[in-house]
Amino acid sequence: MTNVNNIKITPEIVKEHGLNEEEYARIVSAMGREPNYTELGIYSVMWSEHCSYKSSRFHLKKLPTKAPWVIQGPGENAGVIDIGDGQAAIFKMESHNHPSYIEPYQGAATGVGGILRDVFTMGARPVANMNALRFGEPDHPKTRHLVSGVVEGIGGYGNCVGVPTVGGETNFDASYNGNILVNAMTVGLADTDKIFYCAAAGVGNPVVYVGSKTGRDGIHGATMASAEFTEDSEEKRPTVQVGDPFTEKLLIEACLELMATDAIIAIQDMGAAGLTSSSVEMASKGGVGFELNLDNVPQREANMTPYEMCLSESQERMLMVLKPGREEMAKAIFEKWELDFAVIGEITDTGKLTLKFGGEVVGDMPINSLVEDAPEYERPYVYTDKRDAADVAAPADLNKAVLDLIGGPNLCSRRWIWEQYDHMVMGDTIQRPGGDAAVVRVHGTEKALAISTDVTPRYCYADPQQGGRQAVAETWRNITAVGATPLAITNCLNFGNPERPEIMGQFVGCLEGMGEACRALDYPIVSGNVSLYNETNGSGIMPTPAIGGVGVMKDNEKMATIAFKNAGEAIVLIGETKDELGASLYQKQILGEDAGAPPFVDLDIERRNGDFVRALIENGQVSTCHDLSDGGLIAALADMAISGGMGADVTLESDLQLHTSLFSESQARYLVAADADTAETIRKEAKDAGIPVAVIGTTGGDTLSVNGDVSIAMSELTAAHEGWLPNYMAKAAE
Amino acid sequence: MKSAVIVFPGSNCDRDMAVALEKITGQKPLMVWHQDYDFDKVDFIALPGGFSYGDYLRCGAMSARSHIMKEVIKRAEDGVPTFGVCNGFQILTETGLLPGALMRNANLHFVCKDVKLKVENTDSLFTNGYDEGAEITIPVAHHDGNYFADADTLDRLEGEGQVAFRYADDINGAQRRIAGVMNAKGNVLGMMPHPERMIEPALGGSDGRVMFESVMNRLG
Amino acid sequence: MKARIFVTLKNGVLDPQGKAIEHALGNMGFGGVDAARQGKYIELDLQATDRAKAQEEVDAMCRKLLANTVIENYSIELE
Amino acid sequence: MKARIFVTLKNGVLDPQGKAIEHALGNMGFGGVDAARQGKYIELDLQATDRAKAQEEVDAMCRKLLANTVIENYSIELE
Ligand SMILES: Nc1ncnc2c1ncn2[C@@H]1O[C@H](COP(=O)(O)OP(=O)(O)O)[C@@H](O)[C@H]1O
Ligand SMILES: [Mg+2]
Repeated sequence: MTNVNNIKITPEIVKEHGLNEEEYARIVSAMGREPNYTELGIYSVMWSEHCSYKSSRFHLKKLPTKAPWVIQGPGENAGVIDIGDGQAAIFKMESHNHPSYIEPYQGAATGVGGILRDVFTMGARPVANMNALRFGEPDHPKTRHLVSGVVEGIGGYGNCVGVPTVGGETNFDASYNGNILVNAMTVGLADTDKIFYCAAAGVGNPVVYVGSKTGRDGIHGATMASAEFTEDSEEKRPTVQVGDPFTEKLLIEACLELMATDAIIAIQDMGAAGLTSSSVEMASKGGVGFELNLDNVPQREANMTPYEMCLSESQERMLMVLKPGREEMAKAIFEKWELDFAVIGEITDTGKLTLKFGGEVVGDMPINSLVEDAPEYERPYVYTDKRDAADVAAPADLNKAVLDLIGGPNLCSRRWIWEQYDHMVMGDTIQRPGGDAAVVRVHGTEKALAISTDVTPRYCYADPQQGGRQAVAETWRNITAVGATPLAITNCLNFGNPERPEIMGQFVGCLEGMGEACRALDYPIVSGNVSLYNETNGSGIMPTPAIGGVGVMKDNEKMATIAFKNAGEAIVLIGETKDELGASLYQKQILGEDAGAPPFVDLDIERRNGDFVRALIENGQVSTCHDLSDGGLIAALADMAISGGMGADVTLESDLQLHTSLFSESQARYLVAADADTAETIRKEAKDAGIPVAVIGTTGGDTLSVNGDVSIAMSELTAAHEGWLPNYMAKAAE
Repeated sequence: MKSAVIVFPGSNCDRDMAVALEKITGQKPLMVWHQDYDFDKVDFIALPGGFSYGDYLRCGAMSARSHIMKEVIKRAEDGVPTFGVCNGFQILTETGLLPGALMRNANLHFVCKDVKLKVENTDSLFTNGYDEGAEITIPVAHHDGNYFADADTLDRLEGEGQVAFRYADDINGAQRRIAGVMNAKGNVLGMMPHPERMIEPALGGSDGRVMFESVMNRLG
Repeated sequence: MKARIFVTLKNGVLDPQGKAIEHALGNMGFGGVDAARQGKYIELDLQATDRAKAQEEVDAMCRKLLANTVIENYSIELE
Repeated sequence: MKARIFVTLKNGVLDPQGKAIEHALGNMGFGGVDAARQGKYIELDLQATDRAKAQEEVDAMCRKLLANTVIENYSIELE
């Protein structure tokens, strides 16, 4: 085996590591000498966009992250909020876009594995998974294969680990043809006095490696493809990792068992850039140094170099700092779960990451230079031009337009997807997929968590600021619609190339909007992830800042669902419908246009209407509720009718044209159903509170009809809604 | 009724089973880690669902060869009521305590949803609480629930009343839509649907509860 | 010594994976495939040096773990 | 003609199934197994009679459907 550290660092090698000249000069000055090959590799991953957030950090700092119930905001593996009674919800969302495009099954599976580790690292038992997916247009030759692989991968991992996948969102749009988005979110529960952080402490304390062995998986960079440092150069090393959910399950149980003792000082999962970024992060947070003996790293393959061990992204591994003398006890736990356990180093007071291998020092870098000296760019940006309001035509055939929307790719039932996910394991899922938010009981209590992921990329593209607001507001509304109080969000910011000013403008605009909504709704950001460079051949995806919201319900028996429950109930529309068809789904899908300003998000009205609706549910006045979003009023009515297995007879009185009333995507609106007396009370209460309200119809029958102009048999509507996805997926693979 | 839940590496419905047993029997079950095969005497042994050993190689294959299963087989042969759900059912067929095998679902997809079941035998240890001809709703969540046995075995199972539950609709390709079978003695039941997930209205219904209550009735 | 083990479904046992392959190949325009069957292929690196003994040992592994003889056949090749 | 296709994980790709088999064999008292790997074994009944053509055709099937060449290798035997 060649000693990789003898390789001379040339400008080409620097470039292959994704570092520019100026960045390389910074490294040399930080170290006071030229880095060797291993050190260069470590700098390159630590300073990558993914680890250093160099293009986004400046703007992320402006987001609101605090509230009295926030225990831990961004900066740790996941965010932590107080949900009362000494309990905390811990959650985060992360992207696995590029790997999922290359190998949809394993890419999506390892995405789920990674986000689970972020959450149980902090001491939480994961209780729910969500997934936000964007695929190319249905007719694109790759789409079907990607949908099928991604869904199978998410299910394959989550089902095996035994954490229910309770919801998500799925969109199809041409802008994702060459770059799909797979964002996964995990929510976990812990006791507030049993939360674990990653800051290392205590000079001399052991650094311990647990989990799977290290292989040459996912090693960064084109450098590896040349494979000149090892014997087995006959095949190009795959950069795709294979997930092992069985090991993950064991790792969860073993970590939680050890966490119940007092042995752990700090713990961190090995995510992107594996051993390197986990040790650097732990050392940096704790203001200490790490000395690692790489000979002790459990290895899956022969002759691994220090470079490979440091950069491997093998899955299902964790790094811990233990209290001295607890090694044997900890080892016994990991052995019981048949997992590797190795003491691979100790904490030093040098402030350096020192790597030893075969008795020699093969790397020696100042920790703070790896973190604090990382470049931060304030990239130039231009805001997206504002659009004027659009005049949006009526459809040729109203009934057909409704059927096409409800039975089309973006509003059809996602049952084909979520029936492949075990959404009930753990026995606490009381609102399964298909509603506004998933609801999972806090085990053994009356409380429940409500979770929703949302973003409307059409709006973010048309007006990033409104789109950013709307994404946050929609999760808030979905959580409200089941009767829970929204508390905080995580996010996954998927954008194109930040070096293009118009993309950076989308990013900045969306973040401004998100920040405004978080502040207005008391709904801070506690964790998140940024995924940039989502583009192929120079064409970027639509800006897609996916938001994952979490709320709490005190009494889970009061929960509302979208299904109409009894015939003869009054249907009440809360909130004002305006002429807002710009950038609507109707405009895009039925008319094939994308023009005009998207709906305006008035955050005060959002809050007022939402608080009103939540109170109705909490008071027990209402148990049927649905918010209005894509597709407008008619889409919400259809969802409620299909879900309840009964029709509705609706009469709209308005100055707006009928198609506007039906398809407008005005914000801050909800539909509720209740018996006639209750509905009348609700109407009065809303009026008194200055909230636009109207009793618009009655549940029941086997037809969905509006003003006699829309009239569709429930059987036909249901078949269209349930049929699209399975029919699409059943079609021949190209 | 004192019960035990056997836990293998990768079991993931063990807690669900324990919660259901405690809610229904009023007694906390013994959680038995697969290496602790010398466990106390119990009235009821449950093999939970999940993915023991990741379902690698074949579902239930590795658990079936574990030391603790030797003990479970011995007790089952001595007449202790023994119940396997999903992965537990797969383990029971892999050990030979129940006939047949569970293959990949015919459409190759994992399926998680409520299904309608016909209770085929309402006299048994496990099903005496159901009304004759009852149709019940219980969720499934599996990738390998496609029950297979040769025609003679199937005839025998049906003839001897060993088919406990049958799917109302074909959901996974199972021969004769069989969802759950018992051994000849009637003290071992394996089924793919998860009764422990249907024990209270908040979860969508209580049809699963009756299965556990049936055993309690018999054991007195 | 290396053992190559092939585990296939018995005749008469419906093979959903094989069927799916048949189907997909047809849809992709590959004609002329009358039937497809999917099984498992397992490779073992053995310390054994005695062929006969190895054969016996691997046969036992197959019977006891690697194949489910209710539905599967197996065959062994030693190299 | 019959084609026998072996799909195995590429060198260096994690093989959780193989690892589990190794482990289980050890637990069952089968010593002397240094490593186990699990792959897929696919049999196709072909109408083709021309070997060279069949080889080419099956190769295309492997690349396009039967193997995932990002992580898997395949080999083909015609009988
Ligand atoms: N990829 C997915 N995985 C699981 N559930 C999904 C997925 N996509 C959509 N769903 C579920 O389908 C339902 C409808 O989704 P969506 O139209 O996005 O709801 P909303 O408009 O209320 O946000 C939700 O309950 C959602 O959780
Ligand atoms: Mg909603």
